[in-house]
Amino acid sequence: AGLLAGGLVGCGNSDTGGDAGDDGKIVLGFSQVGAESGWRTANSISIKDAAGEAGIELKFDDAQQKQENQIKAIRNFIQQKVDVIAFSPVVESGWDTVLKEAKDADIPVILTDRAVDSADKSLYKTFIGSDFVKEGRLAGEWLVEQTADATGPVNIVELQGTTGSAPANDRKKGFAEAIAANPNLKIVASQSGDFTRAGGKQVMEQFLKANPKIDVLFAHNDDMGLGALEAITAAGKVPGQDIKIITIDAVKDGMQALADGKFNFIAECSPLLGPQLMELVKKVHAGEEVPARVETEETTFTQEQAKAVLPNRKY
Amino acid sequence: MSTARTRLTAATGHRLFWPLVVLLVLLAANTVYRPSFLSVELKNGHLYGSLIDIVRLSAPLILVALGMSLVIATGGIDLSVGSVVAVSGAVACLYISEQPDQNSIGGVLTALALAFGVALLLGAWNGTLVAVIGIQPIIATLILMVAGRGLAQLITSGQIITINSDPYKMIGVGHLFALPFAIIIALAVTLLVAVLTRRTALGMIIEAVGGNAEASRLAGVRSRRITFLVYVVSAACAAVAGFMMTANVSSADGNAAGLWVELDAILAVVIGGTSLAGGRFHLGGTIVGALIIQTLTTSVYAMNIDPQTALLFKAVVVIAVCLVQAPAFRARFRRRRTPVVTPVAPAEKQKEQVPA
Amino acid sequence: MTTTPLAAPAARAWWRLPQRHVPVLATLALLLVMYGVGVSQYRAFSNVQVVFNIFIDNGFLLVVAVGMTFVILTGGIDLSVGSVVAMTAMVSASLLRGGMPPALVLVIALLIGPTLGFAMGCVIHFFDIQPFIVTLAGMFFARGMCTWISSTSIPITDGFWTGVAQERIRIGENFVSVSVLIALAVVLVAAVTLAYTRLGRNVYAVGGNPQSALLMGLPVGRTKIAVYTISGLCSAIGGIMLSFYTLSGAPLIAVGMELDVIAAVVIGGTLLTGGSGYVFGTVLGVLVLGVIQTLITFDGTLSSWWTKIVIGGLLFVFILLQRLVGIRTK
Amino acid sequence: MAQQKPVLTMTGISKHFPGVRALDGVDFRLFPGEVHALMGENGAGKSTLIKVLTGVYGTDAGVITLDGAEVSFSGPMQATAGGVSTVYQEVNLLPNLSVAENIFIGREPRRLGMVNWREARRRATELLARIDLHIDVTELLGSYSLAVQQMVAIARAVDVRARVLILDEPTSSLDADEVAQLLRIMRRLRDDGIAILFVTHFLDQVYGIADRITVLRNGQLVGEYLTPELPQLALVEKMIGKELDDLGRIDAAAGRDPEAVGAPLVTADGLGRTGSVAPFSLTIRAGEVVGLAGLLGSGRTEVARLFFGADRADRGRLTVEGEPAAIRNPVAAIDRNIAFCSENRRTEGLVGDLSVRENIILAMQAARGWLRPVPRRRQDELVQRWIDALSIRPADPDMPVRNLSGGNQQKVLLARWLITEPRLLILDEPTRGIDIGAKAEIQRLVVRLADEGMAVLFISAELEEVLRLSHRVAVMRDRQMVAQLTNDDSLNADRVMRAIANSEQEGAVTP
Ligand SMILES: Nc1ncnc2c1ncn2[C@@H]1O[C@H](COP(=O)(O)OP(=O)(O)OP(=O)(O)O)[C@@H](O)[C@H]1O
Ligand SMILES: Nc1ncnc2c1ncn2[C@@H]1O[C@H](COP(=O)(O)OP(=O)(O)OP(=O)(O)O)[C@@H](O)[C@H]1O
Ligand SMILES: [Mg+2]
Ligand SMILES: [Mg+2]
Repeated sequence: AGLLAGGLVGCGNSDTGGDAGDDGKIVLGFSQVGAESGWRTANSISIKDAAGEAGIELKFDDAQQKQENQIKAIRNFIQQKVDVIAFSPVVESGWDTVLKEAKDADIPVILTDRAVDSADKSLYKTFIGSDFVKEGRLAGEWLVEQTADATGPVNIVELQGTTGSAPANDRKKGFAEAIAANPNLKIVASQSGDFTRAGGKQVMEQFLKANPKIDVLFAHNDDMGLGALEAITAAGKVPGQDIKIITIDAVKDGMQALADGKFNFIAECSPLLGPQLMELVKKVHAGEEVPARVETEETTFTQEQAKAVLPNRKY
Repeated sequence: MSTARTRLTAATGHRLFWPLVVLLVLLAANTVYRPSFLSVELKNGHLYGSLIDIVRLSAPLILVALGMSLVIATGGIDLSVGSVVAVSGAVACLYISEQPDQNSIGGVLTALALAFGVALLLGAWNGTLVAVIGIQPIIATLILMVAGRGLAQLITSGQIITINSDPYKMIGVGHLFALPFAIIIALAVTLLVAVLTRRTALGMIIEAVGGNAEASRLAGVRSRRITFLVYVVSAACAAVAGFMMTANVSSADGNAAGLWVELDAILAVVIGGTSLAGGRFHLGGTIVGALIIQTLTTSVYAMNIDPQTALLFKAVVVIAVCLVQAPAFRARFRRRRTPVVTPVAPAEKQKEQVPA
Repeated sequence: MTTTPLAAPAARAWWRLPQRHVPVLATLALLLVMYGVGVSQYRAFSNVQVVFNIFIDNGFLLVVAVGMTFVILTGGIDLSVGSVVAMTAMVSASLLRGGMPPALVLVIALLIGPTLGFAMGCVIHFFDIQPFIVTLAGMFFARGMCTWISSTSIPITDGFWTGVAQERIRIGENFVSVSVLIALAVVLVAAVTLAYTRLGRNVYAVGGNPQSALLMGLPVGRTKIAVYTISGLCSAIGGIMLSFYTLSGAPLIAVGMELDVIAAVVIGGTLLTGGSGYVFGTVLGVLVLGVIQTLITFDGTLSSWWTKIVIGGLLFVFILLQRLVGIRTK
Repeated sequence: MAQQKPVLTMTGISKHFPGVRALDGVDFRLFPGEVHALMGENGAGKSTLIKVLTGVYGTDAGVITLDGAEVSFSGPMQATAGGVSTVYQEVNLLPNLSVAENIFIGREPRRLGMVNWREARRRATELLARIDLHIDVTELLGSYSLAVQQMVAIARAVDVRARVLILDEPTSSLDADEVAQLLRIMRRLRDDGIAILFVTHFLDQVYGIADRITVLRNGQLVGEYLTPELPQLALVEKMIGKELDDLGRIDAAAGRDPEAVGAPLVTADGLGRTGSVAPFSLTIRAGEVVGLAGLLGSGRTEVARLFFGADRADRGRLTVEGEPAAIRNPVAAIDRNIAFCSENRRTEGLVGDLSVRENIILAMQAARGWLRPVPRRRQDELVQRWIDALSIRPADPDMPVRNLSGGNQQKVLLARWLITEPRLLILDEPTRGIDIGAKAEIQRLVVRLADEGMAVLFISAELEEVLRLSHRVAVMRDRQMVAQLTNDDSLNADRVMRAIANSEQEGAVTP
């Protein structure tokens, strides 16, 4: 039936779904989590741009934050016989079945941004992305360093990401691990701000009313930190001084706030992994060996560093 | 019996009584947890305190829920309000961000007018699908709910547009007469909707259409026009809510702005005593409903309830709200308490009966 | 006085379609057209496996939608389904991790959904509270249970589960999963229940007019409670299928699924006000959503926001045509 | 009747609704093998008594026994199981299910646990054939007219073979033929020993079949009588509670004074709608009452709907006062001062949620547009006037209309249209379910309005009523208008029936 239908519609114009490799281009099927944040959008754009530059045909799918959709997309990539599949898993677990199908179809898989917890490591070729736990830890370590000579208790409030999401879980974990080094550091309140500015602001308003003395705010991303900034200002406190603010991501607005002295520290989580990914795709397609884990180039920023790099930040 | 008692029964019989009780209980619980919860102070000439926060934060929800009340009264539902919030906020912020002087009042007003116009168009789209083409409201508005969010992200290119405009910011966090401006807007819109529906015959006609569309049509009501209108009003309310939400954080987030607000709005309407089947609607109830929902959210933060269990807490409160409101539920308890009404002695009247 | 019997109805030609089946058939035709468009645009679309994949990937959605069909037919609504699906998967995963035998886990998982559904049905009936609000509370509750059990996802490594999950039932060169069979079985049982049992007919009666149904001596309360229990059961089955599908339980999975499910049911021609609709329509509704999704993945050129706009657009075109065909035949 | 034990007794039944004492210590008994008529004005409490009996409402006080044992049904389901089968006042069936399903739902014939539809259809067709109703039982009930629905409801109740059969105004929308049919069935059932409780506002039906009469007034028992011992006049006096003057007597001549008829007001010229009514031409003049006669389902309602634009005509023209008028929807009709009081008040008439006042004001308000509300004072005035004029009970304008008794609801609907002061008033079964006092009132009203120059299109299942009021009678048969007869002294029911039976012989079509 496939043949027949194919023959009948052979003159169809936009035959983009055809078997790969007709023109020698590598076809990459990429399933993105969604467009839930500016970070994510930057990530998508980076991947698209890099694919264009590298001469790779990209089949981009947006899963709208649903694992089911990602699995569907991967199945369809398999049907379309793409050369390489890459995806940013919505959650860590639950990929074995569909990855096995990809393996059976001889399509190599690359994970980006988030890892999966599959026991069978042969199901994917490599992982490229950031380590959320590490980001949390970097943030915590900076704080420990800063408060090394603090005598009294240091009260921390935490703005978590969406409850149950991987970055929220891991950043919380990494941060908690790091600050355990100093018993003076105490998280007095921790709530979910859903990774949004509005959420961060709303939660911070209540934190400020419920806790007379807040020394440090740790926000799981810049946006919540930026929202909290407004709440802090409205409460008549000076962000960056009365309350030290530590965030993660380093998006442009966040870096601006850091440069302005309103934030104190940002651990970077770079979305710009497109070029690195395309390198990997080419290697994997050519059958070359690749490392099992590729970390994106990331760093941390203090206020001075932010001032220095801000003018030439793309994102 | 004393008049105090009859007055009490009159009060407990009032539609708003039980929702208000729930609201007060929630506030009381917060006060027990943190006695300063109820305190309101004057800081820099602005009222400041958790109570004020609650009202200010519920302002957008109140707006959306007002529009939703009208839609629900016609027997419809509007799932697209969240997307309209996002689109209107995005359009306004995009326009302002492109102005050379973001603080110019003229620029901000143009932005508002533009965004409002777009929202009206979206409302008209919904209205057309439901009233003219006759698609079931839930599906008709689902289309815009999905596509509208895409539209909002298209407008913002998936980024968060940050603006720096004091006049615009005023909508979300400004103050007027020591009161947050958002509260004043919500009050004004509430008054407007109330006057529009209760001082004209619009309210009754909406209720007639929702109560029995065919009968209304045969009574000469232009039910299509009314149905169309309520979707436009709903979108307009959502647009203003969108301005408020984006102004609150001085940025437009196509993805997050107004996410799930449709559920909250419907919940507010239902808590307020309006039936999803259409017919009678109660604006006062809707507002109390919106306040309850916001108080609930704020309580989670203020009482520092673990985010992992916050939803369980919400579930319990929502169920409690609807249980105490349900006459059937209260009747079950009352029956146990008050004795059966003693039958009135049959009237002294001659009755005739024939033998069998 | 003479009695003039009313004109006897003209014998109906065997081929004339009953009026009430026209919308469903129109939907089917439109679905085929949409599939045809896909085939003409993308070469790989014509693979039979693409169709099978739609069933594999939407099996759990289908089962949940079948349960929802019962509820909507009575004029109610069940917002808790997505969360119950997630909760079932979560409970299964955590019990399996705790080392409980799979058979027992299955039984427990299958009991949770109906129990919650039954409870919600009782509240709706006995206290006369709107289904929307009750099931919304149920939704919060079930989702709350998910995060309460664990805020991270729990993988399933149990042999039975992985076995079922990866079992391929070959049909020629192509295959379907066990879930597809479960889904088809559920559809069949539901269709028969609705058409040929008293419960099924009572469901339509309650949806038509609960007041009348009551006066006709039908068990309105029992029916209402039953449909929420059935919906709970279907959600539980859907949850187990989802745990086969993803071999894990994740607290945020199936968020917003209730909307997809309601959309599928309504697109399938069931009236949200109750009393009219078919399980077959629901199957079509799920397929419509599945085909739209597949079309978009096959295209692969859309950015995230265009994806949403195009989904909305396709949905619109579909609904519009469905509606126009419906009017034409009236 | 032998000295028998009653199969059913109700003693000291009281029931009150917020603000209304619907029943106050009412006693009632029902013997096997009798037809017992329950009589009373609109709102007297008849339907409430029945609903209390079958457990739809709980009681405030009182005892019910069935076969000597005290019972308290929790609802119609239990009542049916207990042998009490009921047709409630408003047709309470399911329009979304087929006729066969409506008849058998709840007790479907089954095979191997599955409903046997083939058998159900066969039996339904058979059952309806026995009451001379030949319709397609697989079609949705909602596609049939109200009268057919009522017949189906009766068929359902009768088929149950209960010990007690309750019929609450089953005849209100039936033609003479169907009524005769029904009475025949009732007699047969009575002879089988079934106890029948029968509510109606038609005295001739009561005297035609009832063995015993119980009268209620204002929720109180007036008394129980043997039919032969209670003359009609006395019965009416007991119902209304005062001496009877010339109630119910309309001066027939005054009703149709040919002099009063003025210029043509509305003319239909070849008006028709495919699948609904064949094209017809009909002129209605100012001050004229035109009656529509025909059997059940003959298309009378359809004609009325075309005049009003409730359905859109697909052929022919309408002229109003000589000017062509495109009446495509009710709004257009109302603009031209046409009013339509539909037959099915529950689905097409009233908005149950809204109050009496709002329902009465609705059409007037719709015509003014929502921006110009009728001032509250004016509303109160108008509403009060019509509540008094039609004696709507309870006389509380803020009562939700769904809480009114059936007859009072009908009056509200009528009031809605009367306040719009139309020039053409289309009345489809306006006296349906209305007690004799109010019925006479409405008939007088029609006559008066016509005298004042209003044109009236009058549809009623009661041929006698049509004849009494109309200047002309248009006869419908099989969805065609087959004759138009001038109502002079020579016209009588017999001639109309002949016109209905075979149109060929009637040539008296007036232009
Ligand atoms: N659900 C209700 N709530 C409040 N009042 C009610 C309700 N049902 C009936 N009533 C009132 O009870 C009284 C008796 O009504 P009922 O329907 O029994 O009258 P009826 O004798 O059947 O009249 P009709 O001949 O018009 O049908 C009326 O005054 C009516 O308004
Ligand atoms: N015997 C029948 N066969 C088929 N359809 C019928 C029959 N009787 C009635 N109907 C249905 O009833 C409607 C026509 O009746 P309409 O209401 O115009 O008649 P009517 O003369 O007003 O009678 P009624 O006294 O029942 O109101 C149609 O929609 C038709 O489908
Ligand atoms: Mg009655
Ligand atoms: Mg009729």
